Amino acid sequence: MSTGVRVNDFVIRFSNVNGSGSASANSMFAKALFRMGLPISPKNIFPSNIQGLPTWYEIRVSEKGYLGRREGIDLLIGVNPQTLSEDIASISPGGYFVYDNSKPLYESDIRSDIHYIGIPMMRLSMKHFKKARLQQLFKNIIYVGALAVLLDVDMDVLYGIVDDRFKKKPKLIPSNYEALDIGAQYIRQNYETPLNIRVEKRDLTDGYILVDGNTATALGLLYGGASVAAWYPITPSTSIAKTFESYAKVHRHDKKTGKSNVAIVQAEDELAAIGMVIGASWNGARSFTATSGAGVSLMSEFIGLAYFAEIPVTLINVQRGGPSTGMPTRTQQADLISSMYASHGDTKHVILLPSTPTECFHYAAQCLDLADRLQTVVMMLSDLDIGMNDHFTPAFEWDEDRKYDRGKVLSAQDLDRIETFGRYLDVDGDGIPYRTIPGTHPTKGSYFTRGTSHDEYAKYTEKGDIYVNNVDRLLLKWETAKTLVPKPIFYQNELTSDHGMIFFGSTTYATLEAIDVLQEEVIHIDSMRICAIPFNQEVLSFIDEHKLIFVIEQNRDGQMRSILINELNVDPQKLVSVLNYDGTPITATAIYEQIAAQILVAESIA
Amino acid sequence: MSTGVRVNDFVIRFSNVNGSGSASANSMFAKALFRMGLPISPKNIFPSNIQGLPTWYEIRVSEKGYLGRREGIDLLIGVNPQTLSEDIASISPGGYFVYDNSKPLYESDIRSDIHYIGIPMMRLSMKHFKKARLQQLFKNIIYVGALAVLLDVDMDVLYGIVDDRFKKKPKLIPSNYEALDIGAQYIRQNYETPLNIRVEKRDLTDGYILVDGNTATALGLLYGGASVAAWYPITPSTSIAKTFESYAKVHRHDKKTGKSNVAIVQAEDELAAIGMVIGASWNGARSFTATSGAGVSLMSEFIGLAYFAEIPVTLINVQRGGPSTGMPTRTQQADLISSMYASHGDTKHVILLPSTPTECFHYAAQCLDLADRLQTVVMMLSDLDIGMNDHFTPAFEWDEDRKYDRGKVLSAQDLDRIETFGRYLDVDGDGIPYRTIPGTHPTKGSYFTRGTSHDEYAKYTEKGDIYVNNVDRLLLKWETAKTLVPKPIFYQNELTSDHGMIFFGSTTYATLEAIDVLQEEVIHIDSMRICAIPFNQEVLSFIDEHKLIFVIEQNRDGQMRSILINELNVDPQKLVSVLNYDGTPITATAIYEQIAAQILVAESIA
Amino acid sequence: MSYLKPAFTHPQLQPNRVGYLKKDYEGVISTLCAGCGHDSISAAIVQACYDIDLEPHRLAKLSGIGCSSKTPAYFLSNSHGFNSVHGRMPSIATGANLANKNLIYLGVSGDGDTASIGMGQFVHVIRRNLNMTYIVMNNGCYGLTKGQDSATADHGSINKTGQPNPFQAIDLVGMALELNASFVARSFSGDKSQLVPLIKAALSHQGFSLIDVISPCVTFNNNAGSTKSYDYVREYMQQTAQVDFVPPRKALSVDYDQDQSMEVTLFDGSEILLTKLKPEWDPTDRHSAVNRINNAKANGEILTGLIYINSEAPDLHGLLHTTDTPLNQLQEQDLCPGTTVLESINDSFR
Amino acid sequence: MSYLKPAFTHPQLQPNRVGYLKKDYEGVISTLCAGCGHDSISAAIVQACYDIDLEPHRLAKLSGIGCSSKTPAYFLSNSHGFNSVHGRMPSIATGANLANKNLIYLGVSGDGDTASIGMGQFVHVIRRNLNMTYIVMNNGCYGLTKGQDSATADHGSINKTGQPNPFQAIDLVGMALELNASFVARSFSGDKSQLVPLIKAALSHQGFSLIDVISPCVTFNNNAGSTKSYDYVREYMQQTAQVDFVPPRKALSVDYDQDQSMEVTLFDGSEILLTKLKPEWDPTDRHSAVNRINNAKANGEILTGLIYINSEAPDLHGLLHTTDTPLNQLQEQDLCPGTTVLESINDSFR
Ligand SMILES: Cc1ncc(C[n+]2csc(CCOP(=O)(O)OP(=O)(O)O)c2C)c(N)n1
Ligand SMILES: Cc1ncc(C[n+]2csc(CCOP(=O)(O)OP(=O)(O)O)c2C)c(N)n1
Ligand code: SF4
Ligand code: SF4
Ligand SMILES: [Mg+2]
Ligand SMILES: [Mg+2]
Repeated sequence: MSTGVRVNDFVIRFSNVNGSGSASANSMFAKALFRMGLPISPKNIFPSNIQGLPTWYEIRVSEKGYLGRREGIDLLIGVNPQTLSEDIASISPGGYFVYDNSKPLYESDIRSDIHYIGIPMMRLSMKHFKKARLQQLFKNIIYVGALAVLLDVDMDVLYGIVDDRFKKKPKLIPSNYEALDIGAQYIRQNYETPLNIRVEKRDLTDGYILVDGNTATALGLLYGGASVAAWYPITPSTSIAKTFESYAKVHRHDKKTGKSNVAIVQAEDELAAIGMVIGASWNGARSFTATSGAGVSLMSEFIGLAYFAEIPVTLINVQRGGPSTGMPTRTQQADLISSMYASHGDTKHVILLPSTPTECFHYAAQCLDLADRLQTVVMMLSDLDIGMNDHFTPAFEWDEDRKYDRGKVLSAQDLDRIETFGRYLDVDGDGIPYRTIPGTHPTKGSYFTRGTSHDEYAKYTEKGDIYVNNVDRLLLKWETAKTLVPKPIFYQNELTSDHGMIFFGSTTYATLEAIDVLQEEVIHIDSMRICAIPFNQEVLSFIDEHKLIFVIEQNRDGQMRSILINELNVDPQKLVSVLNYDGTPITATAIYEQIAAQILVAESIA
Repeated sequence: MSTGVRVNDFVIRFSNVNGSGSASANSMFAKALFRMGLPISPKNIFPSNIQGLPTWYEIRVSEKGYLGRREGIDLLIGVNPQTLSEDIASISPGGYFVYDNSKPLYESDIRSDIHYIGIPMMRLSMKHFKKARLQQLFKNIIYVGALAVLLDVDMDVLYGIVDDRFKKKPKLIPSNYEALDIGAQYIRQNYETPLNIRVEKRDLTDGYILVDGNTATALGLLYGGASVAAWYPITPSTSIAKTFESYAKVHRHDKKTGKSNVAIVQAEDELAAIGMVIGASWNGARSFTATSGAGVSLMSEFIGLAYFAEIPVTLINVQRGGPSTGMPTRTQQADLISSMYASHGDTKHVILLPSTPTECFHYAAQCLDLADRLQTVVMMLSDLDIGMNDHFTPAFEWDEDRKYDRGKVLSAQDLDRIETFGRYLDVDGDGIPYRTIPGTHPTKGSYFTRGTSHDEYAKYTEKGDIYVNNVDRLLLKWETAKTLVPKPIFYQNELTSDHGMIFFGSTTYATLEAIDVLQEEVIHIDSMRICAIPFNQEVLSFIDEHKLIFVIEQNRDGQMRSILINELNVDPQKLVSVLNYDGTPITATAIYEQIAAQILVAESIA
Repeated sequence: MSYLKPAFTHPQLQPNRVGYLKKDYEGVISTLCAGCGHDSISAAIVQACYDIDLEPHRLAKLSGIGCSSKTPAYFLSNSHGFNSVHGRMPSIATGANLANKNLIYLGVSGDGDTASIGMGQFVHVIRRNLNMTYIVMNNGCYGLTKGQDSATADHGSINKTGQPNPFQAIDLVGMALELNASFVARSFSGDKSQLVPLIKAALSHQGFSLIDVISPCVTFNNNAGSTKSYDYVREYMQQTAQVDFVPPRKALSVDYDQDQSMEVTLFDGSEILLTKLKPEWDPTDRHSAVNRINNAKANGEILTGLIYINSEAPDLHGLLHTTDTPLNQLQEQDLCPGTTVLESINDSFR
Repeated sequence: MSYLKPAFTHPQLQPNRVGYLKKDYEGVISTLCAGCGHDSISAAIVQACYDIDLEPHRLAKLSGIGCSSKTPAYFLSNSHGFNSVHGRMPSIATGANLANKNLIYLGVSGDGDTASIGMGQFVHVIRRNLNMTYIVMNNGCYGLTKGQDSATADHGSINKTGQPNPFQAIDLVGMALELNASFVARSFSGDKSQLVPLIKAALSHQGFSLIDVISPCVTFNNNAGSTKSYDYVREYMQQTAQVDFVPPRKALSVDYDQDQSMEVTLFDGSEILLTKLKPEWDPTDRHSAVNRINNAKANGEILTGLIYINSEAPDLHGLLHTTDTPLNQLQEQDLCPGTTVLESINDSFR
């Protein structure tokens, strides 16, 4: 039954009940692996519920740095009686089931092809700790200690994490140590360790951090200079505003006056949230809102106003499973079309597509710059997987010399200098007009902002030709945007294949792994990651240079494929969808299999 | 300067001030032309304003039945001093300017290439009528009488219209006669008549009526059996609800009880309006809302709910100029993408595209059937041009034997018969499940409707495979929809050209005229009018059988072209946009010129 | 606690007059946090519906989004339910009610769902006097999104994060009174003896009934310093009057102390009996109700019970003069004006 | 009419203390119907801004959609204006105000814009006590979409189509009082002598000021039977108190009959002087204001004037403790925490 020793390459899963405090224990274990110098990829699978329902936490350890989700569980810690049977059934043959043997297992839950490691977690906890609440909490720490020994994690690393975590409440340190030791000790006394799956220290985390995308986004917005935030709670975006707030409490606190250099408003709904952003941006403050699909739907009318009246808007959409309320705690990339073309009439919006928390940080800051520069709606489309899971990701960097790009804003001096100010005059030929901020100048530069058709001087008009000039200028601005948004990323030095692969956002890790597998087992495929819409020239060239291109995305309708076809006039026959839309992150295997099948079919025909 | 006699083929334009009562006089003149047996096409060009701003009314008379807008004004009645100069400038060489010469013209307004016909309208009116209000109103009738003589319209026809109009207030008839006569008399005494442009009686109106699309839509909804209407005022859709209400007052009035067989609610906004429709449909009443683009944007979230929870919704979108508040009194077809893909997540919606009031009538009724049959959102996209202008259109017909299709609704007896009821079970393999109406059965058939992911029995689930089955079924339903929506209309018996033309909705008249001109002057082009999305097989075949296809539409971004490419996987190179988006209806000339240019270029290359 | 002492010992195991057991009014097992106030309200709904002999299929239950809005799954499984989108239950209820005036409509919402995103629809459903019962499970926070303050959180109230709320609270009862709602009550999830009869009365009231029920969120807003915690509400709650509800057929069998009580007769002949524990105002007089509620606010009391009732105001169907047959039961012959009429309509356009 | 008799004869041709002529406060020519109440309100705004020596560029004017919402184009051309979308002006104003606390915000809306589609935002902008003046040009109908009844149309009021309105009216003043707005007034477009000082006071009030101005729609709702016609309002209007507004620097120069008048001092030292024509209640006491307005409603009176004021309540910036510098003027060094901080943030994720 043994499958040989597997070092630094396995998936372990924790099966818990939500609201029971397991999240903190599990993430402690993940951090320990990280501090062992290993690339890891934790994923939280949780219900749309507060307390009492099953929740899972999965950690993939991959020395090779494969950070996508992988099917197949090598070790499962099962402490949720509700899901015991299905948990046991989910373990890969040869894998391990670690469980609380305070109660015996049913006969039917005994599989001959996996190992059972029973630990009387609750009994041990009750023996050592008095209060019921603590017994519950420390049970979790006990299994962390046990796991450490089973997988050969350095106990000192765990102690170190405890030290860091309770820096401000040092009294809690000894009991946490104790709980860890109880678990460790029990294993040492009762089992042979380490298991065949195990970790060894490496040095692969230099320059990396372990952080979730929403935290990164919040920090990006903070560094990018947002001073007005308006939002309405909605999973999975809520933590952006909340994290922004908590960092702002420290870093936007005016020490002299004790006052705040930021205004954060929990709006009454998403319509109000984006309205506030539009008002603040119009009035010259950097401003953002963060929401998910339902929020964007509600914001549609206002998005059209911002597009047409040319007001900077930074909108973060952390996508979840749709349509409607859908699967609020699952991940998808299914808001591309509805976000990009949001609002009635001829509209299209700039979209940035981060694939890691590090990119969330940079793109969030860049959204604020681009919105100011382009005077339009700039959306960042992240998703639940990026946003709410911790990721192994490059540390954040900020160029000391970087300056905010506030775009074409006229100062009082500018106004004194120029002869005529036309709010919607295309002075520079790039489709982007100049704007003024209310209050700038006593007599010059005031204008009337409106969602109705207007001339170059912001005056209302119903004249067809003036309208056409104006909306054609917006298309020119769209062209300008192509030169400003992040360029695609390529994963080869030169293009050598007839086949290409296009992907974006959270499918990246799985795709990169699939590329390796395909290369080994089938064929080399060139690949390109799209980072923004509108597509720049590089995207078109890549498509032009391949005969068949796989477009990997996490939605039913192949939305990115549609947008590529529309925006670039690509022949649809050339673009083949590789999809996953069941709410879980796509795996390398799924990508590999879909592509391999297509290629083999194509070859068999040819 | 004379250009020869032109019978039944000219454009006349009235230049008025809005709120001055001219609308009624002008439409009286239009009706007279109609009663002369002539195809006509009146268009109202009005500001987003209630009183005091310039407004124009244009009538094209075309014995050939060309009913699109045509550039070039042959006769202009100018009674708005604000726009006198621009009005005079707008007349085609050889044309006529009919004006109130109570005040002299400026020297600069004298053109040598047009005829001036001065009539002291106000003076005549003041001479004959006492009250200031009446003087104002009858001034308009006076110019109608004058025009009649100038163009050789039968005065008896006009008297007949007066008779009909004041059937319930016969006292007003003589003074209207008088006003007509004053104008007629003045012309007879002072000018040589008829002019070179003139009308002659014909017999071309049999089976036709003169009606606007919104009235037709309201009647379609009435005939289609809508019993709950919820709406919020917005130009250009408001008159649908208002007209529905006024017909319902008569035709949904229970004579016995004096009570009403319909409930019409002016909602507090568009979100509430569609919510009410969803609630009513869920509860088994036929229901609709009518709005314009901004309303659809606001309805986005709810549209996704109806899509995912599979609730019939009939939504009429009378499109106007976008984006945002845009040009509220101008016409466009620019809500295709935003309507079809409305709401976050993977969604798409059925769209019907009427091109005449007659089709508005039929499609509106059919929307109610389709919504019930498909249990989804069915939108009819009309536009300001169709909706608010009178059109020369086939009379309404209703098949006595036609039965409402209420779709798959289970009765109490049905429920007693079947073993298990699963709200989202695909029993028939067409993707359409069965539903029950609340209150149907004491113990069977109740279920829980939700916008969250659900299994076949409407229970909440977060299971990926169940979710996938469910949304895949929605795609199957989309396939079924293709067999139910109206098929395209073809304008030739067999396809003979390499070139095709695709169009829809209000561009139809102009396109048909352009086809004739192209045929005469350049080339024969096959043509197809699309009547619905999703596209049925016939649409695909037409595209397959042509090398180059022109897609005519009234928006900037070629939205129908995009949808065709996306939905049918057509090579974008094959579809060439012919666009007009300045807010006015497209002209045959514009279509002809764009297409001719393309073909000549293509030929010069070939 | 009910004044109507049952003659038998285990009423819940007995079918009620329409033949249903109490368990026929239950729903699926709740997934809310143990101790959540909302579960007690669900139980009160079950009890009330059983008590008034409501046939489950004659009720439609509707909600928005939130922990509170999940509860319709946890009661009355034999009724049709509709868990719609956030804050928009009132419009769904309006449409449903217009389609069939003969069902009973029970809407459930949260304070986030109602007082924030749903404020517009809340105001307008009151204005239309829609015949429905609207229960707000009011915990002063957004439970499902993890405890943010809602617009009903009191000024200075402290939630689990320890931050005092800087904003003033919206008082839904005050709003409903200002908007002339026809039935306005406040209650507490922990006071079943008051809540059950209030729900019974509300379901029988012909018109819009608001019951704003304080319903503590044990996970995010039940700490010291919160004004929506169990402890706080128990301490500051004032019962206005002991409420009881008497269905039509039982009206004669009850014996009250006439001096101490007041009756309000409802549309269907049932009665609400108010035993005046604090008989300082007349709940059928809006001015006096407004005054009383303002005084309570000024004194920091949480006034509960039936605060205002007007059983005369016409509901939306009355305002629209709709026919007696539910609109969803009208047939083609009632709806389609036919071809002859169409010909004359055509003629009017010639 | 102002109590402050000017010393010169043609004040409008004179520059005010900040050097502007009255015409500097005007806008483009109105395209509203001749006689529309809204034009009179625009004129009152022009007058008020001129009188209080406001520099035009220090005011931002905002609106939704409607005839009323068009008016910001018809006054103060030298101010930045924002004609947004239907019913959402309050959120735009909130964002704008957050970005720059030093400007003065004047929002203009209609009764459709506010009481229907905009109700949610109206409620919440009041709850936040945003420092702005919010003028509702209230004609009881939807002017721009041709005269449908709005939610402020009185029950039974008859519009141009001759149909009596079956619904009850939403009273925006009542709502604002219930929501504890810090400045609540009602006025009439035809009463400039009352309206101008109210606007001046509202603009100087630090916090949210509502002025609900009845403003007849001559085209659709000025007929007999309408309760928002010029005739009806003139007949039933009750002036509460003669209002006058005294800017800080003038406070000493005025002489009032102390028994008959009452002063409220505003944040900037200016004062509102109320000469009590009907001194039955204390406009600084909310309860008494609520009572007075309820009585007026009961008597069919249209109560106008300053109804309630609380000049102590902190505005949104106060509630959020924002810094004194307008946020839109903070510089990169104030906003960006820099690389050193970032390193320690990175460390916290290791
Ligand atoms: C349009 C939209 N925005 C946000 C959300 C996220 N959301 C779900 S429940 C909820 C608040 C619920 O609060 P409340 O109504 O008070 O219910 P509780 O959970 O406290 O019972 C929010 C904001 C959503 N579902 N839809
Ligand atoms: C989302 C949306 N719905 C509807 C409209 C159409 N609309 C324009 S103005 C208006 C009502 C205006 O009424 P009110 O605010 O009272 O202003 P008034 O014209 O009476 O001054 C409506 C419904 C719109 N512009 N936007
Ligand atoms: S989070 Fe609060 S409101 Fe939600 S179920 Fe738990 S206790 Fe109830
Ligand atoms: S329609 Fe009414 S509100 Fe609009 S401008 Fe005319 S009078 Fe004023
Ligand atoms: Mg709540
Ligand atoms: Mg109005």
